Amino acid sequence: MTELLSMAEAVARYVEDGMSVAIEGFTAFICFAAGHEIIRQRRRDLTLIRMTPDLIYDQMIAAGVARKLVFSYLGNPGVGALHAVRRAVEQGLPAPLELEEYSHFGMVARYVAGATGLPFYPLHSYVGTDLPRVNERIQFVTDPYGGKPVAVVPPLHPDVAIIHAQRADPQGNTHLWGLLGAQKEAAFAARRRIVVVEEIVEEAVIRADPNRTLIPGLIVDAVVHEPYGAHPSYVQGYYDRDNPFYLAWDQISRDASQTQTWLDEWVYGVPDRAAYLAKLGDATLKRLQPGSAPSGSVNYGEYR
Amino acid sequence: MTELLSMAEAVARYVEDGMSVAIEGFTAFICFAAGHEIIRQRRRDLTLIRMTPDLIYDQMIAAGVARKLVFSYLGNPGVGALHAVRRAVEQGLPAPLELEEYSHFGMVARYVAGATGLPFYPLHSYVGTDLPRVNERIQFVTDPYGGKPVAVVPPLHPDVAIIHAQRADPQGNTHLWGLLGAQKEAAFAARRRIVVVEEIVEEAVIRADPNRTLIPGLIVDAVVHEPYGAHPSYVQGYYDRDNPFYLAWDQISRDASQTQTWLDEWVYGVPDRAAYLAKLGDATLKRLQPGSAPSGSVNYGEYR
Amino acid sequence: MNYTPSEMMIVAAARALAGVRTVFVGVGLPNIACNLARHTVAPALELIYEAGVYGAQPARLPLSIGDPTLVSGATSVVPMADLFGLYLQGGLVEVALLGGAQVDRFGNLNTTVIGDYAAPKVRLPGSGGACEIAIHARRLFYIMRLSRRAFVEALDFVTSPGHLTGGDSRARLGLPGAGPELLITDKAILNFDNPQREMQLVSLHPDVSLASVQAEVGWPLRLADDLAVTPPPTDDELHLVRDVLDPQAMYR
Amino acid sequence: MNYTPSEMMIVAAARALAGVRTVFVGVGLPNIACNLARHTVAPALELIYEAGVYGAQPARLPLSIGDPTLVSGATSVVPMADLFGLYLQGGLVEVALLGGAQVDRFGNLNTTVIGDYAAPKVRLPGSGGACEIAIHARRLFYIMRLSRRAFVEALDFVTSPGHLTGGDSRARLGLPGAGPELLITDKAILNFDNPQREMQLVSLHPDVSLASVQAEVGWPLRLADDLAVTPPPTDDELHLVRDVLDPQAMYR
Repeated sequence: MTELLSMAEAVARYVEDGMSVAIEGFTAFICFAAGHEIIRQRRRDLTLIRMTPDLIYDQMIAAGVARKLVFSYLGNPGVGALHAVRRAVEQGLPAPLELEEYSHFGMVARYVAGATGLPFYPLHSYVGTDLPRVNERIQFVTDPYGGKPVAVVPPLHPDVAIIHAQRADPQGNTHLWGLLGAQKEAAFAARRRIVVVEEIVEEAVIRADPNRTLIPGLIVDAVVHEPYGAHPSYVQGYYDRDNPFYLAWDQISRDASQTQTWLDEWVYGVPDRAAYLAKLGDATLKRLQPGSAPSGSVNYGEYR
Repeated sequence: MTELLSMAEAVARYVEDGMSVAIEGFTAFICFAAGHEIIRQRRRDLTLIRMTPDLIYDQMIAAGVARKLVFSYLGNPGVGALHAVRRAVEQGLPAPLELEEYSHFGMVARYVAGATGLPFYPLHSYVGTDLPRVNERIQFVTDPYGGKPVAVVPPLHPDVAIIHAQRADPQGNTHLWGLLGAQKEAAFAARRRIVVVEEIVEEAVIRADPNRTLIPGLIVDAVVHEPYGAHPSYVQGYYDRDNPFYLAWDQISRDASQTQTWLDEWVYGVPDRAAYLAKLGDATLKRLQPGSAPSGSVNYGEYR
Repeated sequence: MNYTPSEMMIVAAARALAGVRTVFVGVGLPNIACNLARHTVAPALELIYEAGVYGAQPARLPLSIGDPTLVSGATSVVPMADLFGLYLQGGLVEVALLGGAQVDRFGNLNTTVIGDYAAPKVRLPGSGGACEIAIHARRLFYIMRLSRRAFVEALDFVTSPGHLTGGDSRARLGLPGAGPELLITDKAILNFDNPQREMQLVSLHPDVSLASVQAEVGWPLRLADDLAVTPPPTDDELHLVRDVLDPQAMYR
Repeated sequence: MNYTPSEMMIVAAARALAGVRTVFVGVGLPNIACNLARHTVAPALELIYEAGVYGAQPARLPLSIGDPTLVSGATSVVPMADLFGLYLQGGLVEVALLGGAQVDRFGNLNTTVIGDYAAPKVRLPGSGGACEIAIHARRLFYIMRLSRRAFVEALDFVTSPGHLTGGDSRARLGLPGAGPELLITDKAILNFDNPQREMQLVSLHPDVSLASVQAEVGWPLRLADDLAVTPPPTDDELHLVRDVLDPQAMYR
């Protein structure tokens, strides 16, 4: 059954050396709090899985937790390159990094296949490209109805998926709105799931809008209550992306020693997310506060 | 571009003799108003597509509009058999009816393949059953990763899909909540789409909750404003299933001439849905009114 | 006897769900059985309906598989692609309840036709979700009334696979679920707990004779080593069924 | 000249979207171009973002492909499986805007590596959605600055297919979209409107010489029969770009 844990407990319990870990959330809902805790607990030899590795995997790779990256787009979104990842790939620093790459749809398809118990998932991608040449997991199958061969990718089953969302009840039933990315698919595809939320709410809040439930508590091993756990990325309706930090990281991460200094100060140097937020300061959190844009309420109807 | 039409105009414009038509909505949102208008306009030789043909196709088949049925479950839900369909299949009355059948997941998979431009969709069904023996469209493909063969079904592309929902804006952007069935997939899979709604709302209502938008106006040819258009089935939050009618139909439909009498009175005998509702009476509509069960409102945030 | 055969079936099915977390439910008897289990032996039981509902808490007895009372107050309501893909094919359904027009000794089910497929004597509803439910549910329970027309030597059509030709034939085809485990009827309880995976009688309901069971089965019925008598419904179980779950006696 | 080369690119791209209904947008220049088109030549233009957004109406200049301003007030926000499956692979994207680190004469794009894949000199971002966008968009426009490092004779890696080896090679492989049609740069406009589907120069921006364009292209550039001069940005276009769409001059 689902347990309510602290981030330190959840990572200690479910993330082991050598595992494959997917911290998902497409440009949003990126659980930096979990990534930082994995760094602090000095996990090693992880296979990191994410469509867009983003700053969080740049930081984790700089910290030496990973031996492999499964991904589809390697960038600092809207800013530029991921310099720590580039150092690992181009120079083997701090350690070589194995790459396994797809297109976005290929990654989504791998999650879907994993989540739905399929041996492969077909998609009309990769024809005419060099991607199948460098990734033998991309195969082609014959169309039994007489069409052209179609590309397929195999299922992906992360050992652990970590999904950040707006709110969950203590049983792990999770509401998420805004960009849905492939969080649902990653969660169902994984062997273990940690859900991290801005708010813990009563079961009745979830049950009042069952179409909004992205992940059922049934598949959730741990719920972690970690407000602002996705900073410097954002959570729809709760806070904005801290773009100045994304720009700053572009400078910090160009230099290996500056990167380590940043990790020392902001990750190793704080015991947990609460300390990180205290260090960050209220002015920053206030700056990231969005205005109000209510969805409105609909009637599901009471049927007795 | 999307047009706001009456049901009579929409059917006249988009449903032609010989076409394949999917009126979808799994046990809910069943657009009886569209089915009755198709009967009144005396369409012939239609291929009717629906997971659960329900009473609406029983009525349409009794009226002689169809030559073929593509389906996965042939019943009066919670009540019993579809007697008009049985007469057509077992006795060829009023005309023989060709059947093409799947399981529910097979039908869903056909819609998904159609909606996403795939040549086939894989699913772990049909192994060990007689279904592939009587439906050659169910095939098996080799798993390129070395697993067992897996069943596949081909894409389904209805000429017209008719989808009932709670509300849309005049451009056809459609909110639907409650049972989502395979309405989205059927709409995207079809060549033309008619959306029928309980309410026409301003664009701002739709844009306030973009995660609730099941069907974008982009793919909608016609929007029809037809309150209670799904009676005697139901629309979540708007009205309940008229179960006494589902029970009554079990009796009416056992007899071919009683069935025709019912069609004469309730379909041919009324010019449109407004007249049907006037005949049905306010007491019935009032009996079907649910209580209030609000979803609550969430904040998407204003980001300027 | 102060209870009906239907009540005995409901109670026996509910008891079989002791400790179960997820159950794939149909309407009618199975629905009442699952809700009875939630009130008694399986408080954490989550109800899954093929219409796309996970964690339903129906405020009334659902009249169909897609009754709106299943939606309001549910934990999650999803597209059927997700219900069948993520939940069922994804392996999250622990127990499913099924029935059929015909069943054979290995628990294969027919809900498609009586007679020839192309020219059927009786056209039945077809698979619905049954075909894939029978393939994927980790454990499969059947609820069916005993009758010679239903318990037949050879099916007219295999809609949903049970143990196929018996033994390990199901595993050899790679079907993920374990296949039928239990069959609850109005007269007796049967299971498939032998190497041949052949239906066998394990428990007679009170006051039911072995002969009256055999009379409704179209082959010589195998008997378990220890033949038991099903404990009758308790007052508490009957109270819940009659006064809470089916006060209008629609399914009793 | 009272405008920058970037402003000329934005304006030229916006004009190319005249009458278009759906466009698959990236951030930065393409985003400004699409929003400019919506204010001018394509009022019904719907913006589609790979993050899962259909019909975005950003209240500010989006800072990334998944900026929350794209979500609030959008027509529909869907899982990426639906965005790529229903919209893109389903054939609903009329125009997509792409760019890359390298492009060859047939409009194939590289965004993966410079140098050898196994030991790259520069590791680039990879495909993202570009591979499938290039395959499926019914019409494909590129926006790239001219430079000898980018316009190369042979790609180090084919991430996204253009016209492959030219002629009908794309159709022969069955790729659904028509492939690259237009390439808008800071100095000129090019297209692929010839039987070989080879990149050709069709319009020089004002005050740009043919020689300065050829100098940035790594092969002898083909010229269209009628070489035009791109009309410069109008005051209205410049006003919209500078005062409404990119007031902080982030992409100019």
